[in-house]
Amino acid sequence: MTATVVKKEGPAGVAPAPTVGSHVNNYWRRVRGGDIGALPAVIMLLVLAVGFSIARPSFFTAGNLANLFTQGAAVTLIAMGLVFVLLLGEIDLSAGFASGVCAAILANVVTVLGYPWYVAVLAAVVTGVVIGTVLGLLVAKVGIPSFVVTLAGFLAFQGVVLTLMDEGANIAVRDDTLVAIANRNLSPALGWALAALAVGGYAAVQLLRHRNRSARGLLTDPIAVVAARIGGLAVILGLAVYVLNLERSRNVLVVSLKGVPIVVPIIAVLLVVWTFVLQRTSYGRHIYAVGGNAEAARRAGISVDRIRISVFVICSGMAAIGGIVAASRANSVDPNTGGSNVLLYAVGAAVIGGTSLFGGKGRVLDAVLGGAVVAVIDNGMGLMGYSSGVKFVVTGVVLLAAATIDALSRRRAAATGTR
Amino acid sequence: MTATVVKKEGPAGVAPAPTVGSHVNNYWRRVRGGDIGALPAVIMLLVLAVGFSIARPSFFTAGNLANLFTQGAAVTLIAMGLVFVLLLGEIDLSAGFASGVCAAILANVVTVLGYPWYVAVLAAVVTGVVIGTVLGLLVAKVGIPSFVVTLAGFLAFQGVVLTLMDEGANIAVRDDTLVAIANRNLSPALGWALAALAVGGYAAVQLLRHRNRSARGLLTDPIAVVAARIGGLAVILGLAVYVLNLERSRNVLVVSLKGVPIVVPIIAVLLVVWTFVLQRTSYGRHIYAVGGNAEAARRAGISVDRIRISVFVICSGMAAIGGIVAASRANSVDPNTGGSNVLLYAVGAAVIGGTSLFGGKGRVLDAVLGGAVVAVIDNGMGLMGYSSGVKFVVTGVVLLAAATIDALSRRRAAATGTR
Amino acid sequence: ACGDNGGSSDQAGGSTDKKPKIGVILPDSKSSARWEGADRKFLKEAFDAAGVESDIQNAQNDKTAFQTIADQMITNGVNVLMIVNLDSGTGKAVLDKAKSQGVATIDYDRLTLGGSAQYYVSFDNEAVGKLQGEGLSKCLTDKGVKNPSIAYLNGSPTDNNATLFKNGYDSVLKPKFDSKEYTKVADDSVPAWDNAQAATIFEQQLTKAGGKIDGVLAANDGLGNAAISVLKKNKLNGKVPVTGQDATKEGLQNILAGDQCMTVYKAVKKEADAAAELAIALAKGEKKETGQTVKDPEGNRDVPAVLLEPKAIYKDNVKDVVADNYVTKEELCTGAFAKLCTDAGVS
Amino acid sequence: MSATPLLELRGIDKSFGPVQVLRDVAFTAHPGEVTALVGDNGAGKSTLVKCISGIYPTDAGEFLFDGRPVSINSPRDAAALGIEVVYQDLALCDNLDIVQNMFLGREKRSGIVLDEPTMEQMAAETLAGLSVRTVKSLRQHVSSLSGGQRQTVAIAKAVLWNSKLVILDEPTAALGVAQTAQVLELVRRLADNGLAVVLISHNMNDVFAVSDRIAALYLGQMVAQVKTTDITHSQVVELITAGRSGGLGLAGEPGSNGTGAAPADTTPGAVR
Amino acid sequence: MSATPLLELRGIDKSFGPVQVLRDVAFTAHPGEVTALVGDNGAGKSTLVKCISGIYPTDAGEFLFDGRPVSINSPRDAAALGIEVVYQDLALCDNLDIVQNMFLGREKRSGIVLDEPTMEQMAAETLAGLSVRTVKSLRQHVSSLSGGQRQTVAIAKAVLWNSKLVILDEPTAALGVAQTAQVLELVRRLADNGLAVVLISHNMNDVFAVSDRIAALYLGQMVAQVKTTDITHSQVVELITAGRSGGLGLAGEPGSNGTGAAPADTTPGAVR
Ligand SMILES: Nc1ncnc2c1ncn2[C@@H]1O[C@H](COP(=O)(O)OP(=O)(O)OP(=O)(O)O)[C@@H](O)[C@H]1O
Ligand SMILES: Nc1ncnc2c1ncn2[C@@H]1O[C@H](COP(=O)(O)OP(=O)(O)OP(=O)(O)O)[C@@H](O)[C@H]1O
Ligand SMILES: [Mg+2]
Ligand SMILES: [Mg+2]
Repeated sequence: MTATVVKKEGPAGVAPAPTVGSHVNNYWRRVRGGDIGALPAVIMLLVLAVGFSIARPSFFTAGNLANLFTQGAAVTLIAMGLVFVLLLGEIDLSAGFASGVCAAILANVVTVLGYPWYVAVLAAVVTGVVIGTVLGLLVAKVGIPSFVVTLAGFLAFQGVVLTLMDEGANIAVRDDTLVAIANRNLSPALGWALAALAVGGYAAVQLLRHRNRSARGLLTDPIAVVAARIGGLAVILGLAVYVLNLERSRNVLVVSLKGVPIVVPIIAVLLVVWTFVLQRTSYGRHIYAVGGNAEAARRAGISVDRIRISVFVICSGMAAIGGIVAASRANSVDPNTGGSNVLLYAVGAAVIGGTSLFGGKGRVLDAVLGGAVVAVIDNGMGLMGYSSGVKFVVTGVVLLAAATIDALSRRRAAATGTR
Repeated sequence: MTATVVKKEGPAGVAPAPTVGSHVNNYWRRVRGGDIGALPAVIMLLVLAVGFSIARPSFFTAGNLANLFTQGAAVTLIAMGLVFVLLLGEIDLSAGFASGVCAAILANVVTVLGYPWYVAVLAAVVTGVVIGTVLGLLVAKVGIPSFVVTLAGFLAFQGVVLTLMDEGANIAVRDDTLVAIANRNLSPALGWALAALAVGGYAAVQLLRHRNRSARGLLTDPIAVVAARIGGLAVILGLAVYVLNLERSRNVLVVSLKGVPIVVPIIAVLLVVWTFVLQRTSYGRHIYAVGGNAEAARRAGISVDRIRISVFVICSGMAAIGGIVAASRANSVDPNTGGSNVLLYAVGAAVIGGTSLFGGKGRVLDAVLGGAVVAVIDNGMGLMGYSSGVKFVVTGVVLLAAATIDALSRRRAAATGTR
Repeated sequence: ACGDNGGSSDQAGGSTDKKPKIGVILPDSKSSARWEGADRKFLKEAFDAAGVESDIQNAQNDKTAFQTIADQMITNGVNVLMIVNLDSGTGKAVLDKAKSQGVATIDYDRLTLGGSAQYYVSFDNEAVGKLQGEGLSKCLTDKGVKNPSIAYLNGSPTDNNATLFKNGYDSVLKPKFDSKEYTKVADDSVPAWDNAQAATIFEQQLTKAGGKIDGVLAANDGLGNAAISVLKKNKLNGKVPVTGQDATKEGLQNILAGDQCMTVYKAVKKEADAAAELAIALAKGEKKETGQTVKDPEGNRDVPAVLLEPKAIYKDNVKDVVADNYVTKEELCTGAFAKLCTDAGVS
Repeated sequence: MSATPLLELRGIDKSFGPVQVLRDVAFTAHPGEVTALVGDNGAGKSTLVKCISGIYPTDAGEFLFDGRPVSINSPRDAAALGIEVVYQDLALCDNLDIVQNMFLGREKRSGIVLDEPTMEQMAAETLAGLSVRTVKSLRQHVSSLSGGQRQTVAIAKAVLWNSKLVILDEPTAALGVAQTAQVLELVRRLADNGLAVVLISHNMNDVFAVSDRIAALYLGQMVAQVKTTDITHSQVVELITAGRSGGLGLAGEPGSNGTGAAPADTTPGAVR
Repeated sequence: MSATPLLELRGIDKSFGPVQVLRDVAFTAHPGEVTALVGDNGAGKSTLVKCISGIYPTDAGEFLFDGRPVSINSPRDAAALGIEVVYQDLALCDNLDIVQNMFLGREKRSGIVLDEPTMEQMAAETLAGLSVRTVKSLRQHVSSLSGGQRQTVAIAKAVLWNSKLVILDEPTAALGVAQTAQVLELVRRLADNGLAVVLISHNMNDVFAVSDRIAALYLGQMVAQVKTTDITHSQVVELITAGRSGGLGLAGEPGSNGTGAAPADTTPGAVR
């Protein structure tokens, strides 16, 4: 996160003293140097949001914001899993239909066989894990390129879904708990409580780290900067919860609609967990190492095969969760679940967020931000009322425009080498 | 192609004398060392062909062989273009729908506007070139990752096709010349003539090269090996022409059906041309260089951007030709032309043939062999009479089995470093 | 249930001074040309004529997009939502959500099982399939083929309509298969209604059958044309009857040329007008009687319905389609087809 | 010279496809000694190192570690035996920073969480000991380091651990004057602490400065392994370039191992 | 010393993001002379080379080539001026073979077809002149070469062309004894043929053996550029490690350029 100097000496070796001013200054120089992290994705989101709000004022309503989350949830979840595979420079074309298979299992278990929801969820996730293990073994142990393995998976799983769906019929999912996942909201109070918990947790981690580092005499960010970060998070979360807790029913007499959609905390928890795994555990470190230079990782004694298998397991597991959310949102599973554009949108989300297809570079947050970009475009386009041909064209153009923001802001990325 | 020794000296520096025996021996050692070129794809094809012939004897008929070529032609042509993009480590997700756009232009020009076929073909190819130029500029000059650019293209072109097709209608292609491309055959005599021409040309090139090299005192393959290569080609081509010239009409009284399908020489000519470009021109050399190490290529004074743009132009241009063939085969263009599995099959064909997604490795022949594998699987599965769910599953499994042959035979590829 | 919803939609209508607004979600643009080519046009004309605002969108066969569009329309404040569902599950989710927000709903062309729509306007998809089955056997009889071998080219395996069509033609043909009068030699679904794949699939059916296929039951004109292209290649076109659906220009031309035996014409304009009329009434807070009902077995209720009859088109009644202005003579009778048009009495 | 060598190789053969790179190589490394491995470019030194560390499988031959036969199939196995290697092609992960690279595969943890402060401190200390003064930040990606800085990181990475055998493949090639001196001193110190050290270098001054024993590879064959004190500068150069020098090295025609008269305690050709 | 230098740099600044690597650097290279560029690890030598060859854009500064101001924005521009560079990070295409790499970007053709036999012959001759004896085949991918072999290929690639200025960044780092001698001889020969040669090296013996002039970088600043005959071995080492030596180099506090008393014909600090 921050800079540390081995020794201070010589004119070129001077490190900036860690004051607030120098910190801001440094950040600005890094941004100008092209090292900008999540900034372009955030700018993209802002530009898109402003653009759509101007074109269609209804875009800018609490109701639409809430829709946005549930609309983008499944793709985002799948994209989060894909980040792991992409970090290794591999690809999983089968993630979309893997989510379909898991959703089909879920529907079969809960509706056809009549088991309770948790059994169905467990079955779906286990299916995902099994799929991932098989894919991973084929890639790592047999040595087939992941593109081919997962292309085969793409075809086969499509067939499996069809078979599980009895060649074309669809299966309804009516279990209340399952339907709630993508369709109900937290109570306003619970929303506030969770937000408070998140800010508190973040503050605790940041402050502990600050104390720990300064106790050891290592360079740290100034405490004011740490406080500003915590404050920033608090403001953002507070605002989001506030807006989502507004009444958004069109007809309060019929039904009251307010609160944070249940998928939001699900995504948030997974984001925190996977970010923790990638950034703070040696397993995550090893993923980056294998993605950056598999040979170096092997020489460092890392079991490259095991890492390779594990990312496919994570990816398919997340696809299973995405499938569950999709089934919940649709109240049903049909042979197209996980098909059509789901896969490309998910990979696209990860890549737009800043994940490299060549491995070694990417974060789970990228997938969430990229997923948000994709969801905003989809949502906004839905408000424009174009005919389908025009809509496709405009969607493509808007996506390109968003990506251009990113490309131009990374233009100066003359590899500053610091993070 | 062959090994040359700088100097003979020292015990480890001895190069094998270039006799026929040592040549065969050397080839065998290379194969065992994992450097096997087109061998696995050929084995794959053989295994698949034998398997399907056993399961369904009708697979092994002249008629089915002829069908095979026309069925796989469009995907193969698109895959040939994709090889160029893949050689640079880029991807073109829009190639499928780009072929759809070009086909739609073709159909509009020839059917709706009523121009002659060559105007329509020209319009289609020009459209492809324009599309490629735009994609290439966005990737090379603006710096957006090709995955994102072509994902946007994938969406936008889909919309363009719909718009060109009046939001969903089909446009018939009834022009005789256009329909002939994928549906008629050469006369048997012409087939023989072309085969003879091909063998003669190959022989001339090989013998000239042999004379040229030995005149300069450079190491050459023994003349017997050269002769064997020429003979091999002659046998293969002769056999193919012979089989395709057999009568395959089910009712000779009604109609006679024989000869090499017209798409075959089209693919063959494009294969020769592109192989020549890649292997024997400095442009081709530069493509490999940029794909292998873009920075090294830049330092060597190669204009990396120009190469990058050009491969997208080639790819979209080949997609246009693929689109024309697809339109010819279906006698019509519909909004699905170039959609559904076309893109994944095309990329899959290139990858199965041995092209790397990371750039720097691949040949146009790979795309043709991989395209053949995909076509054989599709063709064979069509004879099995499975229900669609099972068909998908089995297709996936067969694809995987084929890829396993490749993976296992490359297993030993402990990088021998010689080609 | 109808009364309750009518009341709440009144409220919603009353709370805004703006013109009433109707949202329509079409299913896709690739399974059939009708959605974007005909339905959109006719519905829009009807709505514009009545002076109501409308928002017509297409879900492109993507359930997620379907739900997103529905959310957006509700956000945008439509008073009536008219959907062609992609499957009953998502359809129900959308209808329920709309209902909970006080938006009136109509099932257009496809009934959402277990759903809550106030009206159902449709052609009967099984009836379409029946016409195709009957058409094929009529053409085979006309050609005097004995013990014909039949190949099925079904629609997308993931499309519920394809299943309904198939139920329809199976109900006609299965007895003939069972009685050994006909033989079924191939039965394949075409993923995503993809015409290019259809050509390959049919070519393989033909190879597998050793060239002996006497009749092709193609689920729509696009698939039919794909089969015809392969038949042409084998110089079998015109000898083997092929069915279709949608009365597309291309299909009609194939019929005129004698390559295709029949297609099924759905007078989309009638359907669109009927649906638009109901929607406008709902948007204005009125209630209409339809006279017919359809039983929803899953929701266990009788849905007020307008049901229209599809029509089989052979060479001799191609002119009816033109007379209906579904396809214009100029489009249809181009080039070589001018003479065929005259022969078939198209004017 | 201690009784049992720490590492002993016998009859190692290694081919890449049709090219045989190592033939019948024998080699020993003794604890407390620096063994210099010399040879011309392309003689097979790096290949030998990679065979020892399990990166390449060998075609034939035996490995003895501490007198016991072992089989090393992967770098993990080598690390488990206590073998650390600085490779000529450094093999750092460009997308990771200096600290992350130095602790790769052996991260310090508290619980399951990475203990970054500890690692950062340890890295800083090790690098300081190697005269690295121009690195701006330990959190810099290694892709942005200069050639010498990269090499220092690789060396620091290898000496951070308690190992028994340290192999350094041309460790000072890219280093400056001061840094080279530091590394040579480090090499000597490691040996004095009882470790076995193998040093590959083309610099004869360095070789003679720190090594106790010199092994010479010539075109994939081990032509001599002798005590440094028993051989002269020019003799080594002759062994490297011609494979023989007086009684040392290959005897007759290339291909057969020499067994000419050898000075006491030197073994010509494949040792032992 | 000829009147106009072939290459003259003035006031070059270069930063990577927040890190300034070169500050106000001046540098000259004269035709017919070998200019040695020395400096500690991370001093900025390679960065300076990459600025000259157009790989990195500079933040400020002037380039004069043959007395005329030029702007070099890409390696193409540099090549067009007649500048050839052997980079420290060799930058070879691993998926191409030796011949293909050596002629990359300047392939010999007959018509539009690549003239492989000519290229192969030329490559063989050049490599033979560099004492490369262990390369098995010129059609070997460079990925399979040993460290020294790769370096030789990179050097051979640069000297194959008629150029005016050859810059070699640590060309002998991985080379064996014989090969190093050959390269140094080659360097001398190039200069004697009237080319300007810039040699970066950490080996003082080599520097003093072949150079006519020595330029010393210290932490991104040019602290001295003097004739080799006017300076001693230990003075150079002092300049490298401390930035000053007697009257040479940085004068007072780090950051300001020294202008102390200088011997005749030497210019302290940034030259000229
Ligand atoms: N993967 C490979 N495939 C084929 N040949 C190889 C491969 N790796 C190395 N070689 C060959 O093996 C020989 C020995 O290489 P090695 O790298 O061991 O040499 P070295 O002694 O380390 O040389 P240097 O001093 O230049 O580093 C060389 O001729 C090289 O070309
Ligand atoms: N892309 C980059 N981003 C940030 N810092 C860089 C980058 N490239 C080089 N540096 C820094 O610039 C300084 C000079 O590097 P350079 O490679 O020029 O050194 P050098 O003099 O060639 O050293 P060596 O003798 O080790 O090769 C180093 O401190 C290095 O860390
Ligand atoms: Mg080596
Ligand atoms: Mg350097």
